[in-house]
Amino acid sequence: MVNFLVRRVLQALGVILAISLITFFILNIVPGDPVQIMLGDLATPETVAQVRAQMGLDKPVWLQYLNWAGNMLRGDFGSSYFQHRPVMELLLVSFGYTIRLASFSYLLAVTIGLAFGILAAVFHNKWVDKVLMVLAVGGISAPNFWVAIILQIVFGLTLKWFPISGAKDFSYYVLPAIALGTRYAASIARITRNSMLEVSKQDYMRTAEAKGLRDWLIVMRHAFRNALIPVITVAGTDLGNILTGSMLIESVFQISGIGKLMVDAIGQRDLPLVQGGVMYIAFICVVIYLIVDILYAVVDPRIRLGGGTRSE
Amino acid sequence: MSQAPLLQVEHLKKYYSMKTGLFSRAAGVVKAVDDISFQLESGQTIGIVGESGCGKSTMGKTILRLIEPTAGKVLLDGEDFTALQGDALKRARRKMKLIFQDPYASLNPRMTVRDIIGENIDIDRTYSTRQEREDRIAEVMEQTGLNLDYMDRYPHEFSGGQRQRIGIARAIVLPPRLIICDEPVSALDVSIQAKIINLLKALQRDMGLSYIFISHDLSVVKHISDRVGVMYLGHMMELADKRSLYANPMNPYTQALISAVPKLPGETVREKIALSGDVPSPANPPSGCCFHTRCPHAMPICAQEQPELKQVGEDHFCACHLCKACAAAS
Amino acid sequence: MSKSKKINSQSYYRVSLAILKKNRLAMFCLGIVIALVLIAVFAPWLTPYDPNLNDVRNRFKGPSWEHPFGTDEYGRDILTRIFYGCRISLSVGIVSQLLASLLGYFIGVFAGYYGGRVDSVLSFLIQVFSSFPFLLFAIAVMFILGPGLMNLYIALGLLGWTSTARLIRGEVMRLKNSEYIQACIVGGGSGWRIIMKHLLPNCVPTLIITITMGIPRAILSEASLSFLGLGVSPPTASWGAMISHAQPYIRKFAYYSLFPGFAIIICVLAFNILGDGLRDALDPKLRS
Amino acid sequence: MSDIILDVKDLSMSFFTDQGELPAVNRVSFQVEKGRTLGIVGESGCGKSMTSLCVMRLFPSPPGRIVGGSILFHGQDLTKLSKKEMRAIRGKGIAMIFQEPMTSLNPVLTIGKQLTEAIMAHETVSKAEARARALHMIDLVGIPMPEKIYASCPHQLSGGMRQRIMIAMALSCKPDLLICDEPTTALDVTIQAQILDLINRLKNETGTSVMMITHDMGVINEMTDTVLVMYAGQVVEYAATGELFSRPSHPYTTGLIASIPSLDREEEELNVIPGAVPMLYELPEGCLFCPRCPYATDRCRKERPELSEIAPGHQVRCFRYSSDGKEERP
Amino acid sequence: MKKLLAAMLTAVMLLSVCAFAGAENAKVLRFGQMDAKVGYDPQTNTNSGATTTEDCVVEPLYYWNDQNELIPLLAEDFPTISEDGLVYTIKLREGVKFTDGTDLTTDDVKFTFERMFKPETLAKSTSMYNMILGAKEMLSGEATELAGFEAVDDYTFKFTLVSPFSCFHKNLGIIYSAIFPREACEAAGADWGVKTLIGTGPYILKSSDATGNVLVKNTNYWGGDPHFDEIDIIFYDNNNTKLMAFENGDIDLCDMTSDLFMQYQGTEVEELCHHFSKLGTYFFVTNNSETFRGEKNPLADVRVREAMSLAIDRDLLCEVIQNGLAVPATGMINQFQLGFTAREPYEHNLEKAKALLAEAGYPDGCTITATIRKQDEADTVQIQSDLAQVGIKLNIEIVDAAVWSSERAAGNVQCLLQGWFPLYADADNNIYTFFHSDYSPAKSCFYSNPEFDALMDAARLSTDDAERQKLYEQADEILSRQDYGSIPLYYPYGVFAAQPYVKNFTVGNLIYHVAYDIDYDMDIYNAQK
Repeated sequence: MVNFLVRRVLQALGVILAISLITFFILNIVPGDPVQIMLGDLATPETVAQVRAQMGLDKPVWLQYLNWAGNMLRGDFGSSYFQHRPVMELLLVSFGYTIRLASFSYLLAVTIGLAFGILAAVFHNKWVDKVLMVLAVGGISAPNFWVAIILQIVFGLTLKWFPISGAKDFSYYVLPAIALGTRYAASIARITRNSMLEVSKQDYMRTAEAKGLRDWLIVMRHAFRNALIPVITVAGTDLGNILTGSMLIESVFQISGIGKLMVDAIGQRDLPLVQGGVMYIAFICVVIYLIVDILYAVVDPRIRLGGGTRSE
Repeated sequence: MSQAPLLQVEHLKKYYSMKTGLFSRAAGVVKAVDDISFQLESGQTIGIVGESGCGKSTMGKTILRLIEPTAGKVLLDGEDFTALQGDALKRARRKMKLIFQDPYASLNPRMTVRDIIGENIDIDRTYSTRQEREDRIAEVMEQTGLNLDYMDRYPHEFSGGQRQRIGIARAIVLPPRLIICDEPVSALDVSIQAKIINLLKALQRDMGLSYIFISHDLSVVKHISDRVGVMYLGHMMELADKRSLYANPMNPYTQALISAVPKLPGETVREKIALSGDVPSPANPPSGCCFHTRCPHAMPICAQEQPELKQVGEDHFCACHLCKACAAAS
Repeated sequence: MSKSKKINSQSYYRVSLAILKKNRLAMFCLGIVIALVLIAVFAPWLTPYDPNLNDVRNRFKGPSWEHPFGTDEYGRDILTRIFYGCRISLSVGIVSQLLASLLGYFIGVFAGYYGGRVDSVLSFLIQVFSSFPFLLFAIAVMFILGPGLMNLYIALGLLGWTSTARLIRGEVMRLKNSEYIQACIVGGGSGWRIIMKHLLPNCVPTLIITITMGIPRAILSEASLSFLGLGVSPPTASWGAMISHAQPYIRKFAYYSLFPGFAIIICVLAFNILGDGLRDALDPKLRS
Repeated sequence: MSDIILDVKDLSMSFFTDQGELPAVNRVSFQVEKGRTLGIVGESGCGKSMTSLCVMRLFPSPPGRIVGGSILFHGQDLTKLSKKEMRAIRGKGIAMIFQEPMTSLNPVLTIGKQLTEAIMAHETVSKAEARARALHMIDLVGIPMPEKIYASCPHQLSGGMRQRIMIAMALSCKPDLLICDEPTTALDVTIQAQILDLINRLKNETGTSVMMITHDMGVINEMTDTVLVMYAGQVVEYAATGELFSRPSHPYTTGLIASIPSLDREEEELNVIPGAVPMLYELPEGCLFCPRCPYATDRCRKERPELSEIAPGHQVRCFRYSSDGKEERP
Repeated sequence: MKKLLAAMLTAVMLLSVCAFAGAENAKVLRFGQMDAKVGYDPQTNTNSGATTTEDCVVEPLYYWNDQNELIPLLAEDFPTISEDGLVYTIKLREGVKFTDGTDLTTDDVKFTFERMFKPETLAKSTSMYNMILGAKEMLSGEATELAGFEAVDDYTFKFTLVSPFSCFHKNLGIIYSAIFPREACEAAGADWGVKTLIGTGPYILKSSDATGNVLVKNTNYWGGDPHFDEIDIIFYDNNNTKLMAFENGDIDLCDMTSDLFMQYQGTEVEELCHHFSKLGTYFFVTNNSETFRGEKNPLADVRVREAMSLAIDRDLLCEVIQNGLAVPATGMINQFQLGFTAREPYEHNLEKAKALLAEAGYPDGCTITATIRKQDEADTVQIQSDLAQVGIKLNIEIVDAAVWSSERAAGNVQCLLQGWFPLYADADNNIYTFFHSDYSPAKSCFYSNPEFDALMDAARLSTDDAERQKLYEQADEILSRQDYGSIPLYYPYGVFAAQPYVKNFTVGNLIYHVAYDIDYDMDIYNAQK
């Protein structure tokens, strides 16, 4: 088990290194020169050249990468060209908002997703199943920024149930969480239902029934425990997407999370901030993949205890 | 028999290294096939019987080089098959074919029966016109009792028995010298099993085929084989002419095996030798004779030394310290 | 020898079609998809209006007989623009997913079939590209390639392939030691013959499913990119761009934002349900 | 006459699919006496497993439905019970073990959990009491080191050990009837022998009666007291085991026994029953075995024979035997 | 299980609007604005949004009020300029204290300007002040002292210029030259304008984070009692959300774009919308160079440019696209600028345009490409439609701001739509910096007319406004009527939304000054709260 984890951690570091290389390369060939934007309309060719020299942007790309990587290993992500604040500080602040938004919408997604999935599986082919699944497919199909705008107008402005923007306390996160969470609740519901149906065809379910156990015990202890493994995979990647993909929701509800920070940073070509941000997000994704692996081992003893089945 | 036997298997071994630890260092070896040797004359059938995990299927695939052997040689018509590469290997492969156990998994679900059967002649381009190909396929289908109208159907439209016939037709469309049958009838019902066995014997008569018949069912092996080998944990425990093996089994494992088969009324009933415990894991086989931990007649020497396969009778070899060498006995 | 009379062979796909026909919801969605394709192809003949001609005098006219869906801020007919937008969305969805599936298929097959070092390198590649923040990557690619439809195809195509690759790799690993492939090897068949004759036909169902499931994702991504102003360049009509332009007027002219939104939902919904139906129809395990 | 604990009269069960009604179980009747073993034998698809699932009411209910007959267990008709009442009997009154030990245990739960769960489903006992009972059962079925096994997971056990756990689980609430659906088909011969011995030993110790479903005539001969031979959903012969093997009467039974390769006799050609088992959606008129029967007459083709008693306790469904048991040559 | 689930769901829904923080009776102004994300050091950013915050904390020597008049602020009076226009003597107002208690002296002015020209400061607006003697040397690192600055005594100092520049004291009215306290600024170092910003202004910057800035009253402000106890600047990057917040009463004042204004016409919110005139001009920049990306550039021919001007329907642009928030332009210089003169409006005549095109050798029209930003899309799409009617096919490429500014600076843009705003009401800062032949290549305009340049240089030297007015009139005539260097479109009006209780607030040009005049009408304010 420990070897399994150590190998995964090494692989994860390799992935992060690869992503940092790709990002650095891409950011350098993306058109648009940050200094040009900084100086704005007052830029004259020689001031642009002078500022580029001071910021070291005239050195060859690989040299820039090396000293950036060197600093990164020492925890110094450099400072933003425009906001003049250390990148790490900006990331931490905006990550705080994204974490709150992500955790609310993820909690919503998991609870509703699992509940709908189990209900649909238990009442397979009855109207409950059909209604829930159409809702689930609907949830996946709606563009979340469009849903966000409508929620904002209906529940925010006209009904005044929830504040329409900002991020002061819990109530500010309700509408964004619904807008962001529906899609992931839908995907978790679908995978839970299919996995539960798949599991209910297995032999050990028949053994459980033959033992005369009560229905909900069969559903929860036998069916759900086994159905959990594929659900964890999907739930893991969804968490990754929520943490990185909520920029549209953040811009509509004015929550200055990491998504919005990144979009603005790319807009301004704030290279250190984008580079730092992508590393941060990649780090989160990789950590999530690790957690998913650990969860596999927790749920499935075959992985935890290794050994595998006998050779016949 | 002056010229060389069709197939000579000499000290065939297949070891799997078990990968554990951080950088998958080899931390142990599984001896799936451990020093197997036997000969097979043309037109003859040798049966290989043994329980799950004894390595009989692995041995079959290693002979065909589906799995590359770790050591040992396979001589086909005197030619060293294990050393062949490229076109020479491709030509040699025409002589040996394989038929499988699971009728549902051995046919490509998205190919028509015509293409499945015709695959071997397609690969070797042994026909000049398409019509020649169709005729050959039709001929082989009739030979294996398949209805020609079904030539363009797909595997999922056939019963288990018919699918096994398609597998056989595929194997003989390009007449081989040897067919390795890996548990061909284990998944079939008794009545269908009988038809397939009769078909295999008929083909052997007509085409002069020789078989290596692998199965865990002792009565089927006895019926179809000329000589029978008993395998346990990768080792050949006993190899003999079928009459002398079934009438007078020398190796304790063979005795226990034969006694454990539920008998029909009227068959000679031996007192049951119940073996205790389970087959040990091939990852760490017992020292000395691999059967000594479960053998009712285990002696101290059995735990130290691995018994050689010695001749103990006319065409009867046994690997057990109990059996004296043939010279001494007669 | 009697010529065998042709019996209508129940090919694997005809059986799948039969199963699909029983699923009424999926057939209904197949109908919607076909309708959308027809709209996309015959858009010019369906409406009298030119989607890009500004007629600013009668802008923001609500839904009426001449303009069933009303007009936008330049006075252009919204229904017409939704028809033309259908072209963009469908073409983006289909082309990008074809590209992604092709890329995903070959990387998946090589990783799965050859195993060993090839597999570890390609799997590492898959892991890296799937850990990349999807939309940020799309934004960066759009910046490099610049706006325009062709670049949109490439950008979305480049991003969707990891899930297909992973699926195909798993499928090939499962199939490669199946018995009919061993029979082919024993018959002297080459690696290339195995990939083309045995592996490809058996991976086609998975490809069909990933494409139909990928298209909705691509359409939504195009909408998001257009929402950020990175999609197609004006005056071409794209659903995402229409929603983004409609945002300032949503309170007074809600219809301007609602109709493209519903268009996206219906199109994506149809593909999703069709994808589910196809998965059930093509999955051999569900056959028995 | 020891008392009868299970009396099945004219049990019929059909699957209602879009290909119409498929009579999987067709007016089957039999009794199981206390402390005795009833064998049900037949080839794949003959309805033997489905009959046992009807007794336990475990068949998939949307397509399948019991359409006639009764199952009296200690006088209670199981077909009339509610889901809740049926649940009380499953595992307590009647227990069942299945064919595939590899997939019959929940892979993510420990063995101990699955055992105590069975006990606490029927008796309100403390966890510690249930644990002690479970450990006792593990020991009873002959598995060494019960503590270690209690804490381990299914994937760490061999096929044989898992089947022993299944038996322990089934007998943990002292059921009156143990149904075994092909318990040893997936196991090796030596392990099969151990499991069959175990079932017999526990039957004698606890007085449980057993219903053994198998396709292996050898198992029927060594394990059962009375035998039911089924073909295409119907009972074709019902007799005491000795009587059946000494005087096999129905043409299908004789054909079946003749096509089994024997361990002793030398046969060149196995006896073969021509044709194949009819599909449930295209059952022939008249006797179901008629198309494959060497003695088929016009009457067989038109009328469907009833079970008639040709000797005390020996019933056959064939016109060749008039009601007085003499064999009439056509 | 199911009951538990239902209970959780309703709890999430019902946790609605939590209790509002007790509304103390402090007088708070809440201003909704976009987050500029450029920090608040006036020397290192030129963003008009950031100026609103900087404006309340630090103060320059002079100040352009909302009536576009230059008034002395930290300087006691206007500078006395030497005969040759090179030496400016300025006297500081006495007794002014920074909010950290230190006195405002000449030393602080010296420190501020020297900091501006230190290379490591990376100041952005040096081009407006580098005509001070010694400035260029400091920038290139040759000097560490500003030669052109001479401290006469604690409260008077002299600037010496390299060459006469009539608008120099006007540039001193811009926030970029705000005076910093020496100790506080040196102590803050890199954090200046990020975590700390200290000045002589009416408010103190209490906090600044991703959600907004909080400014509190500077009780001992030298210029009288500031009107508010606290000013909250709340960030809204999405205009739609900002306007909703305004309707919801979350903010008291915010700017508004023309397309959003459209939404509120005819609703009760319309009374709360106030217009203000901007000093800039929107025009369609045309690349006048002979070839563009290797091919012959139709725009090089003045007749083509004139034809485009004739084709564009300016009235439609103003009434419909800008929702009436614009007036058709008659020249390049804005109507409130020094140098503006009334001319008859541009003619809109498609036939004449086609004739001109044919004369120029394009009988069946030509194809040109516009590279624009997202916010310029509405106007450009309308122009595209207008030009199509005379046969000119306009391809539109929307690119993001970064790509746009790089491509434009590299002269790689054929035509684009551009609003160009001066910092104060003087044509020099507006026309000179765009169309003078050594500036216009960097604007992808490549307009160069020696006669025009001469007029502009002369206007830059003369200090007599009447004379400068005539010079600019002639220059504008050449630029926008003869040469059609670019095609003027309209003079834009801005609009802002203010709650009923907000009084005497207007916007002079682009920058929202909330530091001085704005106040609440307390009785309406109390009635509403």
